Amino acid sequence: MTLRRITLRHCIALCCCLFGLFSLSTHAAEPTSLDPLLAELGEAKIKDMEPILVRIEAVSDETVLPLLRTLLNGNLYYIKAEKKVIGEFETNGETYYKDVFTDEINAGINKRDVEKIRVNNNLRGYLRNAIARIQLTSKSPSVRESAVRSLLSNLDQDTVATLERLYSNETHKKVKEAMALALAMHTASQTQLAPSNRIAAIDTLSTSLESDVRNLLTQLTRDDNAAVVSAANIALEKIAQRVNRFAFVDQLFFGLSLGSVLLLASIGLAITFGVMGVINMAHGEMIMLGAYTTYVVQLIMPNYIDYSIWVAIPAAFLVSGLMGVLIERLVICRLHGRPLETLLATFGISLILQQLVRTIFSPLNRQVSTPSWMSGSWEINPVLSLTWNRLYILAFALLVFIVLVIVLKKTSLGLNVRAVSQNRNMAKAMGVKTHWVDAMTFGLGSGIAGIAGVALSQLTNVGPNLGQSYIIDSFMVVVFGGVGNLLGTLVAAFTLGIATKFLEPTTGAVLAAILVLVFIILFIQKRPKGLFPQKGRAAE
Amino acid sequence: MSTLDSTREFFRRDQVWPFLAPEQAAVNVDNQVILYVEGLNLSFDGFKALNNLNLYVNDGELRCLIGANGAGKTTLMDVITGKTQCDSGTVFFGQNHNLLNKDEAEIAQLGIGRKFQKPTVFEEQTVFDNLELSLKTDKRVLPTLFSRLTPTQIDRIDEVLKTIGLAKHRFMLAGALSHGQKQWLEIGMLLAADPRLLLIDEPVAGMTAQETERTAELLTSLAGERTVIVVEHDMEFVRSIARTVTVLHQGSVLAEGTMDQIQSNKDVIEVYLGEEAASEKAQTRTKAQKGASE
Amino acid sequence: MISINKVDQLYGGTQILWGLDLEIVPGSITCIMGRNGVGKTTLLKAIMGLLPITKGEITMEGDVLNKQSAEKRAYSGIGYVPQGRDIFPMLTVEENLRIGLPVRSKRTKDSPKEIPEKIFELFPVLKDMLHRRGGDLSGGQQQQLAIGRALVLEPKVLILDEPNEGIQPNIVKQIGDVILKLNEEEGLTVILVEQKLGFARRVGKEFRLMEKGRIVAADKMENLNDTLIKQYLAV
Amino acid sequence: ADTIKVGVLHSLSGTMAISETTLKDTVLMMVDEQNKKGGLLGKKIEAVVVDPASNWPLFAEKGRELLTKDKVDVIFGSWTSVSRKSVLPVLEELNGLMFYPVQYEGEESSKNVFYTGAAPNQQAIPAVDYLMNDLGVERFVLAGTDYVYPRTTNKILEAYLKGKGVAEQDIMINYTPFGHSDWQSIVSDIKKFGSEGKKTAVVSTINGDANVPFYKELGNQGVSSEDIPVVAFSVGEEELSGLDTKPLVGHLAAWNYFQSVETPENEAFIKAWHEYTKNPDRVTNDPMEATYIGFKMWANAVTKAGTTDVDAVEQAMIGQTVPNLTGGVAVMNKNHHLSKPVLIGEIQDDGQFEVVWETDGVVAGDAWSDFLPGSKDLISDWTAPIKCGNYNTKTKTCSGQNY
Amino acid sequence: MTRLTAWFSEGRSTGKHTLPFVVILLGVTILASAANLFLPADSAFYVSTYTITLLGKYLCYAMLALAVDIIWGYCGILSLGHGAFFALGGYAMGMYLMRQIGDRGVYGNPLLPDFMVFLDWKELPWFWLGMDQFWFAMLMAVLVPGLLAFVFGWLAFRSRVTGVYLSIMTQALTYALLLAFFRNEMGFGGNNGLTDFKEILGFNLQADSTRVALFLITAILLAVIFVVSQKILSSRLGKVVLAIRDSESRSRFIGYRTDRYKVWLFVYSAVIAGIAGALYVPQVGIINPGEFSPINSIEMVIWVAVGGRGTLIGAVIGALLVNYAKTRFTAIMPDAWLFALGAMFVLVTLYLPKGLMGLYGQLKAKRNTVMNKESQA
Ligand SMILES: Nc1ncnc2c1ncn2[C@@H]1O[C@H](COP(=O)(O)OP(=O)(O)OP(=O)(O)O)[C@@H](O)[C@H]1O
Ligand SMILES: Nc1ncnc2c1ncn2[C@@H]1O[C@H](COP(=O)(O)OP(=O)(O)OP(=O)(O)O)[C@@H](O)[C@H]1O
Ligand SMILES: NC(N)=O
Ligand SMILES: [Mg+2]
Ligand SMILES: [Mg+2]
Repeated sequence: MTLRRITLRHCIALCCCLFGLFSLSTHAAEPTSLDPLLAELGEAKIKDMEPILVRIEAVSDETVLPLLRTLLNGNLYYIKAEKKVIGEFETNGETYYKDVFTDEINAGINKRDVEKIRVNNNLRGYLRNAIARIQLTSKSPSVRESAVRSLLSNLDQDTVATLERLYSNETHKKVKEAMALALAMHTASQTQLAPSNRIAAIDTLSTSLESDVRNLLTQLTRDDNAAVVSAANIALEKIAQRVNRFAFVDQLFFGLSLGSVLLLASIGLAITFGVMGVINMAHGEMIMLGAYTTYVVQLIMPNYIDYSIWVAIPAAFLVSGLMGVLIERLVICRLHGRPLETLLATFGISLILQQLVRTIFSPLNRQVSTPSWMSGSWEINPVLSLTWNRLYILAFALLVFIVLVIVLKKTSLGLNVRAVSQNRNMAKAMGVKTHWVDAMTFGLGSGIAGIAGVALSQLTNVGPNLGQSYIIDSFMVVVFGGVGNLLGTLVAAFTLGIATKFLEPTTGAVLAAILVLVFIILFIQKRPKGLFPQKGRAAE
Repeated sequence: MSTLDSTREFFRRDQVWPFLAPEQAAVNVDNQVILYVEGLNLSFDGFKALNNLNLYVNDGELRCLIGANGAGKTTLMDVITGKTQCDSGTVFFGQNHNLLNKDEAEIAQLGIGRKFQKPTVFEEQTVFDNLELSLKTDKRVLPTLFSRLTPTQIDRIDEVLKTIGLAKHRFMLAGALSHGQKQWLEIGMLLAADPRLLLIDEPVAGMTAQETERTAELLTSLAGERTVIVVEHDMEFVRSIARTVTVLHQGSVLAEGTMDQIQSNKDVIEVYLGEEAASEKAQTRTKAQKGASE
Repeated sequence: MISINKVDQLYGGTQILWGLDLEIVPGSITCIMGRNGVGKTTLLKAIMGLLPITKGEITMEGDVLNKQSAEKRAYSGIGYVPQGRDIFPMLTVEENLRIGLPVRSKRTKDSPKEIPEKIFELFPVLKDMLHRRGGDLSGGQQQQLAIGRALVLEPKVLILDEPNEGIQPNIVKQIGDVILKLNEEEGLTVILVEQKLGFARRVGKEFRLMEKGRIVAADKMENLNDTLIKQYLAV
Repeated sequence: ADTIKVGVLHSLSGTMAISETTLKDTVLMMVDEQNKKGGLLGKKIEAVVVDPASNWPLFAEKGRELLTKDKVDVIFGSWTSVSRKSVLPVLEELNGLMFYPVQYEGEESSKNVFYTGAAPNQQAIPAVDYLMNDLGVERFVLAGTDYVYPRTTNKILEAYLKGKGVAEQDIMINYTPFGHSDWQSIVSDIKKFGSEGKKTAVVSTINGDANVPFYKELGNQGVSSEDIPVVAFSVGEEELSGLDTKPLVGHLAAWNYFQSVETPENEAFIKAWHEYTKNPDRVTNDPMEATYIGFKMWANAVTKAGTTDVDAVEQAMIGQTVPNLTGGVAVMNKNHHLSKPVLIGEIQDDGQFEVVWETDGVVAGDAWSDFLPGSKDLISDWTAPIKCGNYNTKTKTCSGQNY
Repeated sequence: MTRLTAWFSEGRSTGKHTLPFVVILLGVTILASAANLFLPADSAFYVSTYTITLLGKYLCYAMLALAVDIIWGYCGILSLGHGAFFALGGYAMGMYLMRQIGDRGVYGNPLLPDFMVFLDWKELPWFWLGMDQFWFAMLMAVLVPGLLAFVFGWLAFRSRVTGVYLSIMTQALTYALLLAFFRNEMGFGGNNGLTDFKEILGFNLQADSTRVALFLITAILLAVIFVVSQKILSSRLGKVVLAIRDSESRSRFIGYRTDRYKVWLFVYSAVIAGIAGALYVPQVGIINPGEFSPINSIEMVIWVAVGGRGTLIGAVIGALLVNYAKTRFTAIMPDAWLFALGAMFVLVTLYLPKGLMGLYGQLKAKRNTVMNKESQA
């Protein structure tokens, strides 16, 4: 098996060289020459496809790239009748077929005429490497660089030979570095070479964070040559220091991002519970409504998923906010002066809302898609990459927080709501429209919960239980921060997030959660009114 | 604190080692002084509410405490009763009880009773129960569980009810009382507790003239056996009961003396009484004297 | 200005006000007196709309007040200083005062959205304590704040429920002066509940005596004599 | 009675409603179909639905209610093992009959229960075999929700893998609480574990609500199926329907059924399901097939026994065969577990699975795992002469309970 | 007899429901038990064993509600973690019952419960020792919740944690315990908990007579706890407790160490919850970490609120009513019962501010005013 693969690779590499040179001089190869191969591909069973692909790759020209890519993405179809392949594309929710080489749209074809060319994991692996090999000669330096990097784990003789050849002609600094790294890896692993050469190569390697490099170095620590071993150990040590630094940053980011989720989930409660004093057990359901709103928005505009979030945010604010106003007007407003009863009523409301979405949307989770600009991650270096969705949510949480603080500090609503919650009758006597203030404030808190739902829909289940899973954490955060103090909520959310994430690696997720709870319990003994307590005579 | 300091602290002569002190030693008033307040300082976010305050109150005295709004009278009571921690200074009850290291309940059990500026009673219990709770009894958990009202206690409560004029309302919920009635009830709770030292913050606020008079009588009759410290802004009332008056200003003592001395004190007139008030008071006094002579 | 016709009021099962009649003349200072618990505070709260009445009518300049919500009444120009001060404890002094600004700017078109300097002239201590929480103030300071807060509304009628409770003598005097001044210079109508005869006599122009939820005597302040006092105010 | 009563004991509210509601509908659909065919023994079948609300003690109470108040002849119900364990004593006390349709950890065989879901040897072991043999995986992450099914499954797998020569440090085990939603660190750890040179795979026994955030995190951190494939035992079409599967293409699941398998039976079943739910987008899944097989077998057994009497039906059940929806036939064995084929599928971007591997024939469900020290000598056989759920082949006795 | 009556009705105002309550409770219990044991199953008056166990469960919940009410209704401490004490009591009983299985478990291990066998444990963890003794297990059923309540209460009340802070801390407590008991390493059976019990004190748990006996014992204990609690709360201590609820600082200023009162009341309440849990487990047949779930604890508070907090009888009635409603609703309308239950909670809050007992009070007040009016006319 391995033997066969090696020989195959050999062939490819050879062809590669030849065709590479050839294509430089004569330009485009004839795509038509691929037709029989493609027909074969269309007819083949999955397990017979690799040899065919090897032959296709042998064309070794950027012209086959679209084909390989389409196949990798699972969008390549076979028209049985015409013995041709064709790509399926989708724009704005419409599916159409076009030639993968010429981009010519073939309008006459529909789903029934074509048959998907399926791939499996092995083939996908193969395709990725093949694409990388072809892309070594791409015009774009960044494409070349990532091609080199993705080949690091697969450095056979032929690839190395290609790299050596390309290295001398390479002008772009980054690509050259990457190639040097690959070549150094090769050099370092060659036991027949002089130790001094190898050690020099190892030295080059010690600046890299690539995991393949580390794996190679780890292997080298078991080398026969003592000098190589010690060089490898030193290099590993050096790498480990940097890796640890980045790992710390990584962990911090995890903590911040968990904190931002907690912040989003609890910030609405900080208003309805913290400021208004309603023990709002239906807070979680307001989050849930926001998440379902996102789902509905995406249903309405399936072709504009990328923009759907911008519609969903105000929509969720409105939906949850109006629901909040409704609840306030119908129920909460009759419970003034009876804060404990709000617990009972809002618990009832939360049951009703849960069952309502179960009835309308079924008990199953709903699918909310991630806009393309929020998916994937920002790869800073091989050991540190930050996921975009978390980054956006972190920024979003802070933004919502700031806006809220401004609303409460700079508008009369903030002053009025505090006055009303402290002495309703006196506020009335001062001309404060208490009903309006109550409704607006509860609406605001609920609306913000709705916005949190939009963010959470990007991370977790959109289902009837969504609210339940955040309500306890939300109360914990608000109370830990100090009821009625927005800044407290912010600090509490991030403290708990970071604490959890720094505990998790040593204790595991379950124990970390327990320890954080115990920590909160003990902390409250020290500061019975939370992190930022209300002070003074009146607070007693 | 260094070890030396803590050792010194431990061997201080003026205090009994806590583990040797009997739980409830009698208040030692050998020197006739029942309350020592020395060098008391307290500030809230930089604002000095109490500023090196010194005050001594004799056993059995009726002391009036006056002073401008915000002078620190209520705060002083807060410190004495353990509600507020002070920054520095000492407060001793008799010679042997350092009040600063006791909590509210212990201080109350020592026999220091307090009436608040804003009347606070147990709103959801009857007037009778409010008084029963205040009785001087063993207030630990188990004794309370097994205690029954004795006939003497019931008599005592009835007596108090009569004194405070709420006999008719004895089974009314305290929360339903009017403001003035709550004032009375709170005084009644003090009486029922039979304390050694009474701290009374503005007892006649919201009372009619006649009620004020009655209160004055009541407080005068209490003095002697008990020590009473009264805070009040009603000068007529203060005059009618006061023997010694202490004036606080900006957290420290501004003047101390008899009512007449105080009323003619320039500083006091300036910061507290006001020119006219002082003269008005003088007039009413002469009027009252005339009335008496008639 | 304000007239109250046959008003009944109940707390749960117990009736407090019994067919109470009261007429407040514009520009007057009416002093309501009576023993503890006769229903003075209850009456004022009913006027403010903080307690519902079960029967009768309260009108102000012809408008039926008792159909209006409490906050509307503030806009009609009633300022209220409650017994026990009812400061917003966790708001700063400044915020306590600012609460009334919207009503003020609605009532007096011209005035800017600022706390009128007049208030601080009357009660300088409020200026010193501007950023302190209302609840932290001493009792007397709170009382001054409560009066100041009501004055921010620029009211036509000022209702004061024992405004001198816990206030130092020179300020009591000053409050009296303020009331008289506002009454004389701006024609402010004042309803005052007061227990202290001295103050009532000095400030009040009319008196009403209450007993058991009814007005039992009404006259000019000069005519408040010892018999009446004995009969309705003594214990 | 003039009707035959079928009790449905699936949670319609609470945390498990998400999975169990579908099974309630499946039972109702089967009842409907059977009634259209004229019922059973000439009587109509009547379904009695109750809601145990994802509350485990309520399963016992509602089970008792079904058996004594409603006097049902059979119960279809439960999803989690704990709910089954809760109702089990009631079934045994009142001699009821229950069909349990979910893959589970095994280590149980009651006379009153028929287990139509997969035992570990019908899911976990074949999946690991596939990973090692076909994908060349040498390192394993066993990630699960912290409860008995994942714990037991992972114990079995650990023993099995070690038996196959996988070293201790090449197995990483991780447990998370129910509904765990913050997977950042764990996915990042998995990435690290997988980047150390050897081909790595994740064997996931993560259950229920925790899956969606787990897969979303996998997608976002770019854990691709070629690098580190994840094979799951609790993720089916239904779970995927709550997810955007584009970033997850190629990850795996092991089941006895996939909706995508094209057989006439399956097509008919899917069609009936869409008609019954009036929703052409509703997916089908493995526990539904298990319910389907269970119901058919029960109907056949009742017909064969000519009565709904539990003892008679129980004996008639053994040896019953019903065609699988994916081809072949399922057989009810003496140990109350089924023989079924095992399929492994890759997730596709339309939320379906593509079968990439399947067992040659059917695998018989093993009640007592051969890889656990406590149970390797135990077998279950409900036919004479053994008639026991936990017969020790060494000591030739029935240990412990013997109903 | 008259002395007994006198003793029952001695307590003041709050105590006047005691005698009717005890009589009705015990009367119904005895009648139901007799109807189950001595009537033929087809009799119109036969009470099924299902009903008996259900009633038994309700009574356990009533006892639990009583515990919550004592602390919340009378002392103003809103505990959102009483489920923890209930569950701990339940686990103590569960451990005893587990040990009674002996070698009748599926693996036939005489010492280790089944879940330990298949997790490959070699010996019984130390905290399981002694649990095979009934008296010891029962001691633990009250001691463990009591001790936890003492430690928690001592810490919290001494540092003056009050109001929502205390509520959320109790919630954190039960939540932490929930997570902990889910862990299989803890040795309490993880998510599955303890189940498959066989017998108690040698009596077969499956037998009708045992079930009836458990039911009777629950009823009697409920009555005893009710009377004792009534006594305590109508003593002066009860007044102190109410005073603490109204104004804790005022109570301190008249000399009561309120933290001690609160701690002991909290412990008392936790012990009752523990007893309720211990009685609950043999009747429902399972104990698992789900009982620690914060939502459960919130529900308990809601039973009390529905019944009327601050009246012991209200707590009992609330627990019975809500749970009966749940049983009925889940069977009658399995798809919509949450609507009904949710609406019930909302309506009760809006229209019965003092719960069902408040309704009784409202009706009485109405009758009184009507009568007053008439007498005036
Ligand atoms: N917790 C606090 N935070 C900030 N300032 C405080 C606090 N408590 C008291 N003060 C301030 O300390 C000063 C003294 O207050 P205190 O209540 O003792 O005055 P008082 O003498 O009782 O006045 P009055 O006669 O008006 O009741 C006041 O200026 C008050 O604003
Ligand atoms: N919330 C309440 N519930 C029931 N009764 C009340 C309530 N508030 C006051 N009352 C009763 O109403 C009566 C009148 O009370 P109100 O406060 O109006 O008296 P007042 O004349 O203002 O007395 P004071 O001079 O003491 O302030 C009192 O007898 C009191 O017992
Ligand atoms: N049995 C299961 N999947 O819990
Ligand atoms: Mg004061
Ligand atoms: Mg009044």
